[in-house]
Amino acid sequence: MSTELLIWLIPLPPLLAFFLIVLFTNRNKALSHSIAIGAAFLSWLGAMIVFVDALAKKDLGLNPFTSSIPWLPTGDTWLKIGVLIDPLSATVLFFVAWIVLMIFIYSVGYHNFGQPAGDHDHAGLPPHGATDDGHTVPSIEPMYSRFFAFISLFAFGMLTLVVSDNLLTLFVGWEIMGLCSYLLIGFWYGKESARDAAIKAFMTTRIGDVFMLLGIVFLYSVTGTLSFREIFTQQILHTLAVIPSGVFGLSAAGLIGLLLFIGTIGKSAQFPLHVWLPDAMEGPTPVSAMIHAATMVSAGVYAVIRMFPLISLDEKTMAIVAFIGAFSALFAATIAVAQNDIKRVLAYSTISQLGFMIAALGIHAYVAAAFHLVTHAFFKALLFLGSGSVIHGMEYGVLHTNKHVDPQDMFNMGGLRTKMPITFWTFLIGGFALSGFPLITAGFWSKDEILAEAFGNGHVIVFVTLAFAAFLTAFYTMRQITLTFFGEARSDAAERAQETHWTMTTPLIVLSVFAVAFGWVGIPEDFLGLHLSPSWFHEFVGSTLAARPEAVPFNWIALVTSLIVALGGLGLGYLVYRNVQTAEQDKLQIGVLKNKWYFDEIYDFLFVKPAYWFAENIVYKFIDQGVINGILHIVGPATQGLGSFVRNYFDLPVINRFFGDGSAGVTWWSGKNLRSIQTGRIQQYLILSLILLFVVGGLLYYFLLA
Amino acid sequence: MNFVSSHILSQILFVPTIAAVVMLALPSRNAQVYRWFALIASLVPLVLAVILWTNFDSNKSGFQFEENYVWYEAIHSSLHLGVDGISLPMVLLTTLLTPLAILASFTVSDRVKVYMMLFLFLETGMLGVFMSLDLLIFFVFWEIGLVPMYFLINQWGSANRNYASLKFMIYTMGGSLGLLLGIQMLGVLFGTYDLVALSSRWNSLDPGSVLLGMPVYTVKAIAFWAFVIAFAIKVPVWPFHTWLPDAHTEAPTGGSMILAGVLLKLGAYGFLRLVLPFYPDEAKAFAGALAFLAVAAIVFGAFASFAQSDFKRLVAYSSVNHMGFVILGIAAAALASGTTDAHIAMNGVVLQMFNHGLSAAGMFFLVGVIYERTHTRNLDEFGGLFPLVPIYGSILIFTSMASLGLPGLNGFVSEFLVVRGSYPVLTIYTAISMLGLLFTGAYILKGIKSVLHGPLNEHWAHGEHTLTEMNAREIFVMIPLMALMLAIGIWPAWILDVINKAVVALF
Amino acid sequence: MNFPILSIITFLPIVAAVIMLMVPAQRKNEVRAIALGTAVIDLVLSAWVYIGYLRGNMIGYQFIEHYNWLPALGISLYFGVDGISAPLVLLTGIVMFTGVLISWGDDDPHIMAGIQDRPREFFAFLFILAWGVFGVFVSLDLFMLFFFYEIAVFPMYLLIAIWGWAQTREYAAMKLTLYLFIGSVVSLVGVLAMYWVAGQNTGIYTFDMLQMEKAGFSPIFQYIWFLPVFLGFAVLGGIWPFHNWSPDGHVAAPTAVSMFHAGVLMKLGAFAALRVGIMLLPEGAKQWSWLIMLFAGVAVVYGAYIAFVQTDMKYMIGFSSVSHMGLVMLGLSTLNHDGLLGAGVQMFSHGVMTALFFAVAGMIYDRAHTRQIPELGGMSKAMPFAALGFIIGGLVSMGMPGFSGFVAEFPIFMGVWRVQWLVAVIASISIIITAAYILLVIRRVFFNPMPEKLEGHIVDVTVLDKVAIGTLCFFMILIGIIPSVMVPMMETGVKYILNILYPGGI
Amino acid sequence: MIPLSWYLILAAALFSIGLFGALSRRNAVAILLGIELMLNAVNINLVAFWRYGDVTAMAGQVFAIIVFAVAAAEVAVGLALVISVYRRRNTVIADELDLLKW
Repeated sequence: MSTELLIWLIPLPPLLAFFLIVLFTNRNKALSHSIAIGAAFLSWLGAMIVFVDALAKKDLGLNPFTSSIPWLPTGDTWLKIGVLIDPLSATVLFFVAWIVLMIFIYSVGYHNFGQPAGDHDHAGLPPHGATDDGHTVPSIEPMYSRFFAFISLFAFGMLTLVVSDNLLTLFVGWEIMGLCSYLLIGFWYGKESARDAAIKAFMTTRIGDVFMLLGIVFLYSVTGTLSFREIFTQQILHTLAVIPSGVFGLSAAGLIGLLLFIGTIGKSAQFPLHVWLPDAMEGPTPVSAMIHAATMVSAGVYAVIRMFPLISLDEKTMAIVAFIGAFSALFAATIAVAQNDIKRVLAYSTISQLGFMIAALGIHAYVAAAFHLVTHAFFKALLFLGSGSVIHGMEYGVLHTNKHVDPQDMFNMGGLRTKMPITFWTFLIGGFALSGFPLITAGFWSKDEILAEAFGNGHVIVFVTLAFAAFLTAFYTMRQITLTFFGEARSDAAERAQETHWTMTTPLIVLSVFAVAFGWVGIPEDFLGLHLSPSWFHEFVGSTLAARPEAVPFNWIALVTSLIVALGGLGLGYLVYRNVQTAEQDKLQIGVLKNKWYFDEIYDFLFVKPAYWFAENIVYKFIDQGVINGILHIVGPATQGLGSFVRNYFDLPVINRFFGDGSAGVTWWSGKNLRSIQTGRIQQYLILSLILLFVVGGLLYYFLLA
Repeated sequence: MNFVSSHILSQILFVPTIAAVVMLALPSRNAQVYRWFALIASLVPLVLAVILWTNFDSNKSGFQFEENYVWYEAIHSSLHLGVDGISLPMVLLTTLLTPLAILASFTVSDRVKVYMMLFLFLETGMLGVFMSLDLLIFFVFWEIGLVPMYFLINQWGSANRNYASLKFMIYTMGGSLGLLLGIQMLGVLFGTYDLVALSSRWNSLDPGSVLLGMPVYTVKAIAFWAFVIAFAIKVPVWPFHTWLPDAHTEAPTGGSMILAGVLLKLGAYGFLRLVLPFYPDEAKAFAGALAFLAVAAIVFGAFASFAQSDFKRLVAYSSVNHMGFVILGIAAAALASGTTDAHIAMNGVVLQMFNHGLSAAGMFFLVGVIYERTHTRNLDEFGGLFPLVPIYGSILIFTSMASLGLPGLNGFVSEFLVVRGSYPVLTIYTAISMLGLLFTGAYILKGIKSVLHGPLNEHWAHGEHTLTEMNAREIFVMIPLMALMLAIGIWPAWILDVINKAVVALF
Repeated sequence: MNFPILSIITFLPIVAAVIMLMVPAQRKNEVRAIALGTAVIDLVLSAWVYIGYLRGNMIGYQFIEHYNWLPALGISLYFGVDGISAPLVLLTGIVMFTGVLISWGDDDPHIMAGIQDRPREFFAFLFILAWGVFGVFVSLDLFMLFFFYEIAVFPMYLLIAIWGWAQTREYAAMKLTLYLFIGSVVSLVGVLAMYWVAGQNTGIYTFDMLQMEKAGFSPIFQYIWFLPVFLGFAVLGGIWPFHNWSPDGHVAAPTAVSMFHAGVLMKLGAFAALRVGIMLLPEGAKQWSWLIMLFAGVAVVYGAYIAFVQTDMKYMIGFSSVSHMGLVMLGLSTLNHDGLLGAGVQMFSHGVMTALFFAVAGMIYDRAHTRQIPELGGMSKAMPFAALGFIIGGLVSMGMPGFSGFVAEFPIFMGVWRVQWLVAVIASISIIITAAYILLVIRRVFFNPMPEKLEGHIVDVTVLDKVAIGTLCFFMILIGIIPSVMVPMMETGVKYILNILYPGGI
Repeated sequence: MIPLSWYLILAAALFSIGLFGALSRRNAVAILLGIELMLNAVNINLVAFWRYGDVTAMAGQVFAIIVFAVAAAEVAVGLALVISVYRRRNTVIADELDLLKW
């Protein structure tokens, strides 16, 4: 089987799994999850084979695996769609396949497969647990099969997006994931909060999508193609660069890039469209991992990396990109510091980390961004799954003690180090990777490379911002770890918490391996001035671009900075939170941070409420009902009025009375008045006729003879 | 078989009528008989239409399967039928939706015989418009279609049906008055009603010359608007749309399906078949205005739909929003006629007509399903029904997503093509219409949210009005629709290359 | 064709009338049977004539019969039909047949349908009326045409005054009679003038219209005499502003008479106006067509508007007749192929349609004892067949394609387009208004809930009524779907007229 | 011989006398006499015209004889009417016989 064909096949198994589960097996839980995991495994297998082929192939960057078919007839030409595996997509495919598989396996445990059905669970609400010989034990998710169907579709979307060779199919996968995130965030649709979070997520990302679609359309109508390889040719890029778009003095490339980037802002939850992501925590944890680590948000960044050659044509756009990224990185980090929900902390840290990548792209650090994308995907997935495991353990405790406490609030945890060792260690690895713990963790290498690039290329502001953000990152990570695992249990639930099922811990272990090891493929060539083998990752992914980017020379300042921020943050975090017992003792519970800078409220006031009001009162009540129907409703009475007017004021009086009856009346009247000459006297009649005779005779005589 | 193949169009056209007449003669008192008879009778044209589709040579542009019969030679009008790549999908759509609508109407128990007969007459009326190559015949069928629909709404509609049906009828007839006069003028000027002959001679008029005591271009401009208004009311284009929510809301389920699925297409089809070929220059000149109205329809339609609390009205307004894209594409094609943009836009327009036919019909049917069970359309009285009706819920979400334009389903392809086609010529309008696309999402989600999601409204959970799941018949109605939505979304080429040739040849 | 079919058609009714008058008064059913038999025979014969003309070579006048009557004055019984009069003969046959069916009357006391009061005299007068009508349509002799014309007018007085609606019958009967006689007197003067002048021009004093067509009247003569002749006859055609006798007459007349009156009699006026006014005085017609078009155009919209506001069913139908006859006049006034063709078809179409309307209105009145639309309702449940008939009639009346109305109105408007497009635009408004009031009355009378005071009083229509309704509907749909059953023969008549109007060709 | 005009003057005079009588007398019988005079005036005319016109044409004399007959019949009828009126109303005064009055 040729690699191209294999690439075509990679996304399909999850899709089939989706249809199979929805149509046939949704009654049978075991069968459903076997199908889903089997499908994920098949995709994983395909991905691995393709990845190996990609490694094997000489200069893959120049002639990647590609194949395409005509899809849409557009006048005389066809719009082609196809698949493309070049170094970048190969790498992304690699980690996506891994993480997806892990998440699938993890979900089995997370949704309590094998547990009894809940006593009064019903679809649309999280399971409340079932009584089992006196104790309450976790109960299995009522919509178990549906969950696997959805995540299978989700996986399909992501894989499509990765392997597609054109913006259209990329957008298709993009939107399908949007749908799935909607469905999965609102998985427990019975909860108001989940429902609203789902809608919020969909609408917020859709704002981005709409602009992205506009960008795609613009690009398509300028170049006549959407395939990456055809767009990234010299002359097309050149034309794009020179054509003015007429907006903000941007070039066509700049505007297109900006529009596409807005799509990314929505998808990757960058400022100002970040608001949906924290609420998305309403979904089950594997979903959070799916959305935040493996797929959706990465997809946003992936799209920008993909279109890098285009976006990078216009410096204005790049400046915007860099600003958005850096700002989001810092801004989200500040919020993360003040969150108590274990998952929300991770959510904000995701925003912040994505900010790192975006900022890196903004400063042309192509490889660094890609590198951080991969490593972040691994360790963030690890962290989410870990947090899920923690929550799961806590829930066990909650059910066991029958005392309800919020199983996600870190101030209810503590001392889980001993209760859930595997979770603890893996989480620790993930946390260190996130905060960039030197040398051993993957996060260090990638983040360090970004800082190095920023510094090396003289983007001082970006450098400083990111450095500070990195510091905060390390700080809140350590805060999280400390509050969760160290110290003493702050609640009975935490006391009773226990390690989770192997289906959940195995993925943790696997991912933690990557969280450490994957960094090593990207060690800079001249690290510490040594002369190591050239950074494989840089060579490989860099070869995607026609103009292969140069690695920045090693620089002590950058290295030292990243060491300081990482270690300093970790240390400070531990010291501060080592013996904080309750939320009140936490100095950093600042209102503005806790309330995320009040963005939800502002948006609600600025956009949501006005939209409702406009739709309800202006468009519907005023324009439609008032004006248009108002005018229409005049017509009927007008006709009525005109008709009765004609009838009552013309037809009846004039034609009927005056002419019709009138003529009769005249006849009657004249007869009445003439009858008096009927004397009945014969001689009078004779005299009259005689006179008449003379008159007529006279007249005739006068007129005829004379 | 030879006869079948040589007279296939007239058979598709008249089989329903004949069936209806036969039905009139059926003595049975049993409603079931009439239901099944009507269903089978309406399946015949579907089969023939599929044969038509398979025998249609998509590489030839221009009309195929032409038939010509004497009708009214005194005024040189003949029953001239034919299909090309534009009308063929419409014919298929009509023949597909009618059986489904009839199947959907099996729950109608009041005067079933008449109801079904009206449906069959309606089918003939609609098909006639799509098939006729004679202007007068076009008008004949155009008007005939109104009558059954009027009585369907007026007799089987819900509370406010009298107002709605009269509004629908009078509004449409008033609109087609201009069309009638325009047709008469053409007939008087050229002594023929044959479309092809007319359009060529009409366009070859010397613009300087004088007609009816007015310069030709004035006459053309007036006639143009006469045509446009007639069709715009039918489509409907904002601000002529207010009959639509009333009619759709009051009509019985099957009626709404046909109304949204096919009748609205008649207007758009009129634009494609008559306005653009007859008035290329005027169309180009007034395209801006048209595009403005289209964008108004898209944006205001979305907002208005968002503002509804009546599920059916919400769906009805969504039609305004979706047909807006059709008009936008038409305006773009008029502006950029002859270029690739025009072709892409036109492909999008025709496909969008087809797609909207599928999704709107589906949505109205689903609304009808829940209405039949709950006897309310008020969104606030639903809530959290998903666990009670999982199948219904999944189908509803699927259909909603199709109508929302989710990639991978049909709506996206056509909207993408339309937007792509109109972007280069109508950049600003297109950009604004994207706002409408955003709000499409808003109202669709609103619908799903308040019906399926959220806390379960216990009222429907138990007691005598426990909500029951869709039955097999209802699911069977949806299956073909959903299959087509998916098929077009994944592999649009099978329908598009039928459309494409004709579009390239015409515009 | 040596078989004197036309004279049989014409004189059969009067013979039957005489026979009926000999039957003892209380033998109602025998009388009815005779009437029905006669009507059937006449229907069959007129259909025979129609089909014969259609199947024949369709040129000029067919079925010619010629008998001397008063040779000294050049008066003769000279019968023949052409493409325009043959359908009208058929129309008369249809209306006569259905009229008899409708007024059959059964002696069920609380239906009060049809005619129970002195049916013998009723049918006798009705048939005298029919005699006159047939005579007008078939005679080619001007004097005879006039003779039959008067015969057709006079029984109306008795029919309305005796069997009419008690409240207005004297008034209406008198009004109608006076209007029509005044009209005919005016045209009589013109007729005699034509007789003399033609005699002077040609030397032979004859009333033979085919001769008079060649009499070569001087343009100034035609200019002077066209209006009196045309309008004099057109009064019976209900032309605006001389229309006012007709709604009152319709309302007062008993059902069958209304049918005859609106269905046939008004055509009589239009036909005579065409035959005498336009065909004998073509130049005058050209001179005055603008005025006729003006009157007709006003009538079309005016009648529609007034019909829109009527609450009495019969008044509504009456004014809709004014509007539709206005269309006929409009067609005549165009003096071109399309217009005349449309006018011809419209005469037939309107005849059938309005007969149907009055039939149904009568059925409803017989049962509900009111014609006030607001007081009616729910009839579709009680009398579905009548409802169906009325709906079809309504569709015809609003010019819905697929029915005869469209086949008729479309060419008329085309003809008007050729002459003066503005009139076409204005007149077309009437289509919408017509649609509006037709739909409203259908809804209110047939589909609104039935007032409880009518509950139980409404029984379904009799079989005879159904037959009548079915017959009328059949013709409307037939012509609507297959115009070629009537249009070609109409066209021959129109071509003949066009040759007279434009001897040199157009 | 005597010119024709003399006869005509005589006839005119006689006619006028008769006319005056018919108009002025109140007695019905007298009115009848007046009428008779007028008729005879006509006769004179007829005969005179015959004599002075074409003698072979007998029309004049024939008409005169017809007039005699008519006059005789008329007198008979007239007197009968008068007598029957007198029997009923006891008068022959024309003015009192105004049954035709409105």
